[in-house]
Order: sequence, then C-alpha cells, then structure tokens
Amino acid sequence: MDSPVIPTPPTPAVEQAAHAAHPAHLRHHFETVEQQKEAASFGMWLFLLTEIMFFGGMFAAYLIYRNWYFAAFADASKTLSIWLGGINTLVLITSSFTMAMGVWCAETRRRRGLVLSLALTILLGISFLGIKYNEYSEKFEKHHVPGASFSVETFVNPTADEMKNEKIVALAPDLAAKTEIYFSLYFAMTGMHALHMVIGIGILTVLLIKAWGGAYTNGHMTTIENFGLYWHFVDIVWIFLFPLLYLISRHV
Amino acid sequence: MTTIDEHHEHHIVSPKVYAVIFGILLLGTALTVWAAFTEMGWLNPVVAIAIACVKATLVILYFMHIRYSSTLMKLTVCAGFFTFMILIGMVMTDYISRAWGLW
Amino acid sequence: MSSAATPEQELTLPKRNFYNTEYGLLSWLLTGDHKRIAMLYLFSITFFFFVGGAMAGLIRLELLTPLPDLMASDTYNKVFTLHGIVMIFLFLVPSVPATLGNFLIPIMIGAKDLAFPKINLLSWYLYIAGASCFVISMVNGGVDTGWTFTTPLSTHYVNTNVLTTGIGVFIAGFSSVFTGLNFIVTIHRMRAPGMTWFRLPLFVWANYAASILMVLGTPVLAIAIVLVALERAFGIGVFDPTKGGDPLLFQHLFWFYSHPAVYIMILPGMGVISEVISTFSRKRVFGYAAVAFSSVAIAVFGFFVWAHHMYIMGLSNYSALVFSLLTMLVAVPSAIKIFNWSATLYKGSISFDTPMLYAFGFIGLFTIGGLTGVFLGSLGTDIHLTETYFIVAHFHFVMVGGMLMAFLAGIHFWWPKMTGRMYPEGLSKVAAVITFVGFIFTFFPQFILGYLGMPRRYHAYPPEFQVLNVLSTAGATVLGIGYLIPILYLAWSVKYGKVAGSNPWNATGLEWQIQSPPLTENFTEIPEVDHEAYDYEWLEHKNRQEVKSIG
Amino acid sequence: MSHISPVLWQFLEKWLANSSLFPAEASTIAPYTDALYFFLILISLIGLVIVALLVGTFSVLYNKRRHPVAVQIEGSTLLEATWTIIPLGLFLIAFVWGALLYFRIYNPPPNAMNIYIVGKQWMWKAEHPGGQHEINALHIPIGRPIQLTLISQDVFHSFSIPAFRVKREAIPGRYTTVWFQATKVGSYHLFCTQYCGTAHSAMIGEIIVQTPEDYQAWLASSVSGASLAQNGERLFATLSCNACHNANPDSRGPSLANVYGSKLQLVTGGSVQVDDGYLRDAILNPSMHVTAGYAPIMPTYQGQISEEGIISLVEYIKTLDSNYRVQQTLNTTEIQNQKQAPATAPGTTVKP
Repeated sequence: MDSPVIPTPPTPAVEQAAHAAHPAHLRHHFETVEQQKEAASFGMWLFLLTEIMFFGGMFAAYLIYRNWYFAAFADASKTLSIWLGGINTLVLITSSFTMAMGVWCAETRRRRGLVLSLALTILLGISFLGIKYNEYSEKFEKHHVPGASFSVETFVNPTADEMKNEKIVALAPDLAAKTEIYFSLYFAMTGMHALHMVIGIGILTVLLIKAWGGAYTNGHMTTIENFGLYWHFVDIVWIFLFPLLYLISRHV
Repeated sequence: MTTIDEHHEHHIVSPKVYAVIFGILLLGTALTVWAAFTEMGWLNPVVAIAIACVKATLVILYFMHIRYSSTLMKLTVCAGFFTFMILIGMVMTDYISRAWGLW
Repeated sequence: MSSAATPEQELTLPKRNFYNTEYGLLSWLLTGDHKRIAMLYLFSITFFFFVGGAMAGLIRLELLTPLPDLMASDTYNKVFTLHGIVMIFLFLVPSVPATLGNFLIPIMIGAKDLAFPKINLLSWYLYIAGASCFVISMVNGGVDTGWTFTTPLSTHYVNTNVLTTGIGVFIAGFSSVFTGLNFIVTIHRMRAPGMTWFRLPLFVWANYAASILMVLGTPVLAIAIVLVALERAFGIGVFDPTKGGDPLLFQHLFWFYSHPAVYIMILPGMGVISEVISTFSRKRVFGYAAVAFSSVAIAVFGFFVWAHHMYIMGLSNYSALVFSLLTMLVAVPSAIKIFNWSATLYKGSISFDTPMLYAFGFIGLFTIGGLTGVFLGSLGTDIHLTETYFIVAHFHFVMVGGMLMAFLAGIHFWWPKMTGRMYPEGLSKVAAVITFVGFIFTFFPQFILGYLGMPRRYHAYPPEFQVLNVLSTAGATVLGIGYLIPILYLAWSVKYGKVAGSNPWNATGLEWQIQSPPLTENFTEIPEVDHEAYDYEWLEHKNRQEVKSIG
Repeated sequence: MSHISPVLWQFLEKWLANSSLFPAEASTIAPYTDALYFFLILISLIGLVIVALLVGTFSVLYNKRRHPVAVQIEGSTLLEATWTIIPLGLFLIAFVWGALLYFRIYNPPPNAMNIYIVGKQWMWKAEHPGGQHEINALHIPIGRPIQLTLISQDVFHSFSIPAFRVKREAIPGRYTTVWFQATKVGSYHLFCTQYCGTAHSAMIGEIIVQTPEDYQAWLASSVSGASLAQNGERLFATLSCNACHNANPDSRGPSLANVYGSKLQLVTGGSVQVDDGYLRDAILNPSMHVTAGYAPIMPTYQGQISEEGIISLVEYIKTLDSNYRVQQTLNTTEIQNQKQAPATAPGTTVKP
C-alpha cells in the first residue's frame, strides 16, 4: 500500500495501440486518448444542455407574453428589419459552415485550411455583431429600448413616425405599452446570444493563433471540435430567434 | 460493458455533407421568410417553428456530428430538449388553464 | 475499530500521500487533485456553515421574545435572508457533492481523478467568487429580499444589494453546474474495468442523480436572476405587473430550479446513508436496484413538481391539481429508500459507531420531514400550512435533519480516509446524540407553531406563541453545541488522532482498499473490479488472502 | 418548587396558561381542514412507528454482539412492491382529499357577501360594500358566507386567518378570491404570511367576528361616507365614463347595464364571462377587451385610478341593472356631491 507516489506513466491499452498517444496530450488521469476525447466532447454537450435551459427560461417568457399581447408583439416585430435579420441569419449559418469545415480541416490535418476557416468564422462572427450593432443603435434612436427612455410613439402614431413602415398598425396606448415587453425579451434574448458570440469570437481568436502555430492539425483536434459544438449551438439559438422575433405575423 | 453503447469510433464527416447541409439551411432560411409572408392562419407560427426545428436538427445531426455519435450522446441531447419541453409544457399548464374559468 | 486484518503495530500513516507530495499555499490553490479540491471545499463550506449558523442563532435569539427587541426589522430581514442564501448556496447545495463527492467519486469508480480537474478547481473558485459577492453585499448593508428574491419586491421595492447578491447566486450556480457536469462525465467515462453501472456504490448513483439536476436546473435559476437584475437595473418589465409582466413567471422560473435544488441537496445525503447503513450492518443494501433507481426517479420527477410552492400564489387551480398529484408521486421513491434502509438492517450484524448514529438520526428526522411534506403537497392542508412555521420546520427537518445529519455521517465515516486518523469515539457519539436531541427540540415545536398559524419570516409575534418559541430557541442552543463539538475534536484528531489504517470500518468500497490518506494518483494501478458493491464475502476473502500472503 | 420565587412561579403559570397549542376552529372550513390534518398525522405516526419499530427491533436483534455474522439478502420484489404501493395509495388519498378541500376553500357559494381587501406595504385595507373602510381589521358577521376579493397595490402579500384555516395571496395586478363562514364570535389573528419587506411582521390585524346584530350595529356606526357603489358612481361621472357608456342607442361604448355576470362577445372572436377581474382589466387595458361591435377607442386608466377606485367602479358596475339606472348616473352623483364631503370617502382617491 505504501508504494512510491511517482505516477507510473499510463500504459495505453492494447486495443488502442493504433491511436498510440503522444504523451503530452494525454492527461495523467485518463487511460487512453480516446477516453479523454470522449470525456471532453461529452462534457461539452452537458455544458450545452445548461445553455439550452438558460435560453429556455427566456423562450418560456416569450411564449407566454406573445400569446398574451400578440398584437403588440406583431407590431413591434415589424419594426425589425427582415433584411438585416435575414442577412444575419445567412451570415451566421455560413459561419457555422466555415466552422464545420474548420473541424474537417483539423481532422484531416490541413493547417492552412484550418487557419482560413477559423479566420473566416471570426470575420463572419464580427460582421454578425456589426449588423446587430446597427440594429441596436436604431432601437436606441427610436426609443425602443425598454427602460426610462422607452416610448410607444411609433405604435400609437405609426404614420407620424419617420420610419416608412406602413405595415405597423396603430395600437391603443395600453396595448402599445406592451411592446416594451417584446423589446425587453428582444434585447434579453439577442443580447444573451450576442454575448455568446462575443465570447465565441474571443476563444476563436486564441484558437486561430494556436492553429497558426500548428496546433490541432497534429491529430489532437478535440478543442476545435468542442469549440465547433459551441459555435453551432449559438447558431441554433439564432435559428429559433430569427423567426420568433423577426417574423411574427408578417403577412398581415 | 453496459446496456447503452457509450463508445464510438470517430467519424469524419466529409465536406460534401457539410455543403449539402449548408445548402439546405440556406434554403430553410429563405423558406421561413417566404412562409412568414404567406397567409396560413394559425399555421404560420407552427410552420415557422417547424422549419426552425428542422434546421436545428440538421445542425445537430451533421454539423455537431450527433448522427455519428454514440447512443449516450444522442440520449444526452434528447434529455436536454426533454427538460426544455418540461419547462415549457408545465409552465403552460398554468398559463393555459388560467383562462378556463373562475378558478 | 481497527481492521482485524492489520495488527496494531503496523498502523502508521503512509509515508507518501496526497498531503505531502507538494507543499506550500500555491500547491493547494493551483491543484488539480480532486482530493485537495475537496479539502478546500470542506474548509470553505464549514466556514460558511458557521456563518449561516451564526445568523440562525441571531434569528432564534430574536424570536425568544414576542417583541421586536434584539434588532430592527430591517436587520432581522437581512439576517434571515443571508441565513437562507448562505446555507443554501454555500452550504447545502455543495456540501456532500463538492466535499465527499469530489473526494470519493473518482476513487469509488476506480479513476485517478475527475474528468476535468481544472474545471473542478474552477468550480471552487467560482464558489469563492460567489461567496465573496455575498460577503460584499453583507458588508455593504445586506440584502432583505429573502432567499427567494420574490418579484416585484426584489425588483422594485427594496433598496438593498439585490444586484450584488444576484450576481453571487449566478456565479455560485455555475460553480454547481460545473461540479455536476464533471461528475456526470466522470461517472460515465472514467469507470475502472469491470465497474459496471450496477456495481457502482449507491453514493455514486445518488451523486449522479443530483448532478443531472444541477446541470439541467441551475441555468434556469441563472436566467431568472439575470432577468431580475435587468428588471432592477433597466426596468424591462418582464416581471412587472404595471407594465404587463407577470410576477408569477418569476416564481415559475425560480422554483423550476429551486425545487429540484432540494433534491440536489438531499440526494447525495441519501447516498451517504446507503454507504453507512450497509457498512455498519455488514450487509448489502436491501434491494440495491430499487435504491439506485429511486435516486434517478427522484431526479426525474423532481422536475415536474415545482409549482407546489405556488398553490396559493395565483397558480391556476387546474395546474395546482396536476402539480399536487405529481408531488405525491415524487414522495414514493423517498419512502422506498427509507424502507429499504430499514430492511438492510434485517439479519445484519449491526455496530453503533458514530456514522451509524448519525444515519439513524437521518432516518428518523428525514421520515418526519418527508411525511410532513405530504401535508404541504396536499392542496387543502397546504392552504393553511404554507408560509407558516410548519413549512420552516418541514424543510429544516429535511435539509438540516436530513442533509446535515447525512453530511456529518459522511464526514465521520470517511474522516479516517480523508485524514488517515480517527476522532475520539466516545465524544463523537455524544455529539451525535446531542445533535439529534437539540434538533428535535429546535424544530419540532415549529410544527405546532405552524399549525397555530405563526407566519415565517416574522420579526415579532403574538405572545401566546412564546412558549413554543422559547423551547425552539433553547433547542437551538443545544443544537449549536452539537455542531461545535465535532469541529473541535475533528480539528484535534488531525494531529493527535489515532492512526486509522486503510480500512477501519471493514468496508467494501474501492476507497477503503487503498491507503489513507490516499496517494495523489489514488491507485498505484487501476483496479479490475470483479465483485458487486457491498460484497462483504469478497472483502473477507480478500482479507484472508492478505493475511496469508503477509504470513 | 419552593425555591422558585412566587412571583416567577405566577408568571410561569400565567405564561403557560396563555400559550396555545392548537388554533381555534372558528369557520365552517376549519373542521374539514383539521380532519385531513389529523388523518395525515395518523398516517405519519403509523409510518414513523413502523420505521422506528423496524430500525429499533433490528438494532436490538441483530446487533453485533448478538448476531456476529450477517446473512446476505439481495432484496425482495414482493416486499418492495408492498412498500411502494401502500405509500402510493395513502399519498393518493391525501391528494384526493386535499383537492376536495381545496375546491371547498376556493369555490365561494353564490350567496356570499363580498368584501374587498387591498394589501399594501404594510397594511391591509378592507372595503365593505356599504362604504365602511377598515385598516388592519375586518368585521364580519357570524354564520354568513363571506367572500374576499383580494388585490395588492405593490408586492405579493398573503391574507391569512389561521383560525379559519384559510389563506390567499394578494397579488399585484390581479384579483384573487377566498371565502369562509365564521362559526364563533370572537377576535382572531390576521397575518400577512408572504414576506413583503421591512415591516412584514407588522402587517397584522384582527378579524372581529360578531353576531349579526352586533355586526349591523357596527355597520351603522362606521359608515364613513357613501357606499362603494355610490363612490364608484361618482368616479364614473368624474372620469366621464358616461360620455360613452351612457346606454344611448348611438353611444360609442357598450351599455354596462347587466353586463356583470353576462357572457360578452369580444372583437377578437372569443367570448368571456364578465367578473370583477374582467372589469378591472377592461378599465386598465381596454383595447385588449373590446366588446364586439365597438371601436377600440377607450383610453387606458392605468396609473390614474387607485385600486380602491377600481373596486368602487367595479361595485358600481355590478349595480347597473337597467339602462335607466345608467342614465341616472350623473344626476345621483350631483346629489351625492351636495350631500356630503367627498374627503371622507376613501374609494374616490384619484391619483393625479
């Protein structure tokens, strides 16, 4: 029982001999590289589950208030630009695609491809945020940001507003006031989403620098794969946010 | 070793698959915008959500490799959405039935 | 109690163990070793337990007399709020998982560490960061929303440090998410060869179930708190009835986490009890599969019952019916566990060591706590009992009588493993009995007070409730002593305690087959598991082999 | 006991004699609640005794000295099924019984007398239909079903009368109801049981149960102004509600005669039963409650009327039983104004 404490180097199991580990990448407490990889991606998925539930709370709130104040939600949704929202959706889906390609490059050990994919992903991510910034600033100008400066003018008097959106139906003041809830949820949901994007772009930058130096294309691409999961998850959230926030009752 | 398959061979998804999925996602986006401008009555939100669900499923299955992952991973993803549905569903029991009557 | 297999004179502490591989503060603060992180947690948790306990003492002291004479109402409100927040987020939720679970789960399943040692350390830092937020808000004047952050009180009507505290809850919540995530991955991925699911100790099962709740429940609390913070900071209106929001939605989101949270608190405790009962009756747990699955059942059903906290808060009555029915269902797995534990004693060979005494205390108090839960789950009686001292007594029976008893049982059970030394036995048994008696005196009168209608969170109360309150306060004094004694003798034992040997209780878990305190790597070689959990015949056989090989 | 000083002894005696162990049963609901409570106690005792007996007996029979070698037993499906099904059955009984009791407590009989309760930090305000206004007290007659309609003007409060075994939260922005019928004359505690801020524990009061005669006397002695409906009528006029809701054939708003309790067709297509809650919502959020055939032109009164004002309006609308009655509104109001000083009437507080 009192054997020396110096850790014996882990001996790769026979069946995993094909994967013969680079010792530097195998952390001491794992038996095999495969086990380490599976653990990492499983951990990542569990983290994404917490993210689902995190956004879930806001989706529940959205569902309730949309049913209660449908007219206000439909009207407020029309102040958003489908063009900007749609382009952003395309941008994000494309970035998801470049991310997936990055994972493929890492798996097939293409360093330049990986660097290019990551750089493109960052670029697309930043353009998403740029467009989002544009949309947000418009909301500030129009006093559509919930809080002290919020104004229902656009919805009470749509014709007086400078915006040329004839589709907005004039609402009674009491109903127009409920658009504040829509914008609260809009900012909370897209804000949380944007926050995830910002964090993602930060991590991507680090990954890019490391990938430039040749990391991840040496057969150890777990980090890239797991980051890919995160990035795709952010994409999925947007896939739901887009129709829910931008496309309420556009046909009227 | 256990009742559910926990380990799985690593599968490399080819760029062709990614490209096809990418194409479908772009189509889906166009479709959802088109659907929003079409009068379908109560079906409008349903269609919007359905398209979003299909898109999300494709991303999960292919971009996120769940299609090629172990049963455990598949179950994990399902568990997440199941819990999400509990949250939504059970909260809704309250909000829907509040309007049913005096109490 | 020393192992029969090991002669007295051989009992010395092993030369190398996880305490003496590295020295210095940094070797602790930057460690990846799950055992060291567990010890860090143990220290911080104990510290905050006594902070929360001091608050509880102040509350009981104030309630000694019907008049609001010890402190001002504001102060009283802040004290009970911080008592709740500290006890729940800094003690009950992380108690067993983050200390005992952290220390033992990798060893029990035959792994060298948790799957993500750095994330494990991160959890502890997040815990400390969350705790710091609470301390900052305490120093800045406290917070008086109650730990439930009820809107619109917390968003519009109090002027205290809700934001700081909210951030603290958010951060502490993610600490528990990462602990849970780590456990789930570890239990799935890191089991030693031969360690199948049905050979896992029940402690592992229980922590697994609790981890599921941590991972899936906590983020909903996080978002609820974020929305409260936004509401407070910017007035977004989601929970504000004057802007068309529904304050009840906050209750839904809050309790979606906070009800499962009570299972996060109690399940690991139940795991401890399974280990202790089995070891000290020298018998396999009666109906292993039933106990294991009841943990998972509690975890799953735990997500379906949250609205029973809201029966009279304006929940739709149809919905209340559904939630009441589901609440009754979640009570069943707990009943199964209690009966299975009792049946485990049948034809056992029972010894009454300190952990066993605490476990008996747990069974008694948890039975009362669980059964009074039925009073509150049942719609009609809930109307009268909710928001009174009955509910206070109920959750203290479950949380303190159940969880804390289990925690102490676990600490006493695994103390020789964690430190390599025994505590004084007579004294520890006395402490266990004092705790039990003190507990009953503190909280049983509160059931009667509750039925009399004394509301919870009251600073002053009508004079006819005084006798019972005096009884409760007197009991709290005894209880406080009961909690202080273990701290003293456990601290004493670290230096002066008798060396325990690797398996003082003759228990079967893998953790008892290695030296105590263990090596940093836990195992010199990863064990091949070829026996079921709680297989005492295997242990006996193994001990005989060892004696033979030594001889 | 001789060494205890007589003063202390007397004090102890008095103290113990005045302490209580079981709350008074003072409503028709109390015995029902207590019956279920005792049933649950019985179940708990049985459960506890069984567990204690099992643990105790086994501890004695199979302790290490007497029973040195344990007999390994895997489990028993039959036994486990037994202790799964029996508790389940008992819990289901508790559920059904509890649910029935819940129906009883939250379903007021149709003939119940309605009293409005407004909770605010940190007091209870009671509005009797006759215009009597109380703070932190509620006078009620014995033997008559009383329905409380509760609302809070700030945070969650909870109106709890332990002697009646009823409790209901007063929610901001929404009416809730509870009912009871007192059976014993006396004075009982009223608590706010939902934590509501600094002076939560001071938000207490008294429920004074009186004989019908005493109650009538109290009503007569404490009329402080107009009745709720009269206050509402005056408010109806001051807010110019009757400019549109005037029951003329070409009026811009629907006639409110007999609207209370009727089924209303809405422009959104749905129909709704008009109750207190609906009337309140329709005043504060009119455009979400537009009667079919009318334009959504009514302005919102959110932030312009106090909760008491809304209560008065609701009470007034309840009394409108004919178009003639509606048209009389302005006249009676003028008479009212001449008759008494409006300051004493609490229902008419109009916030600026």
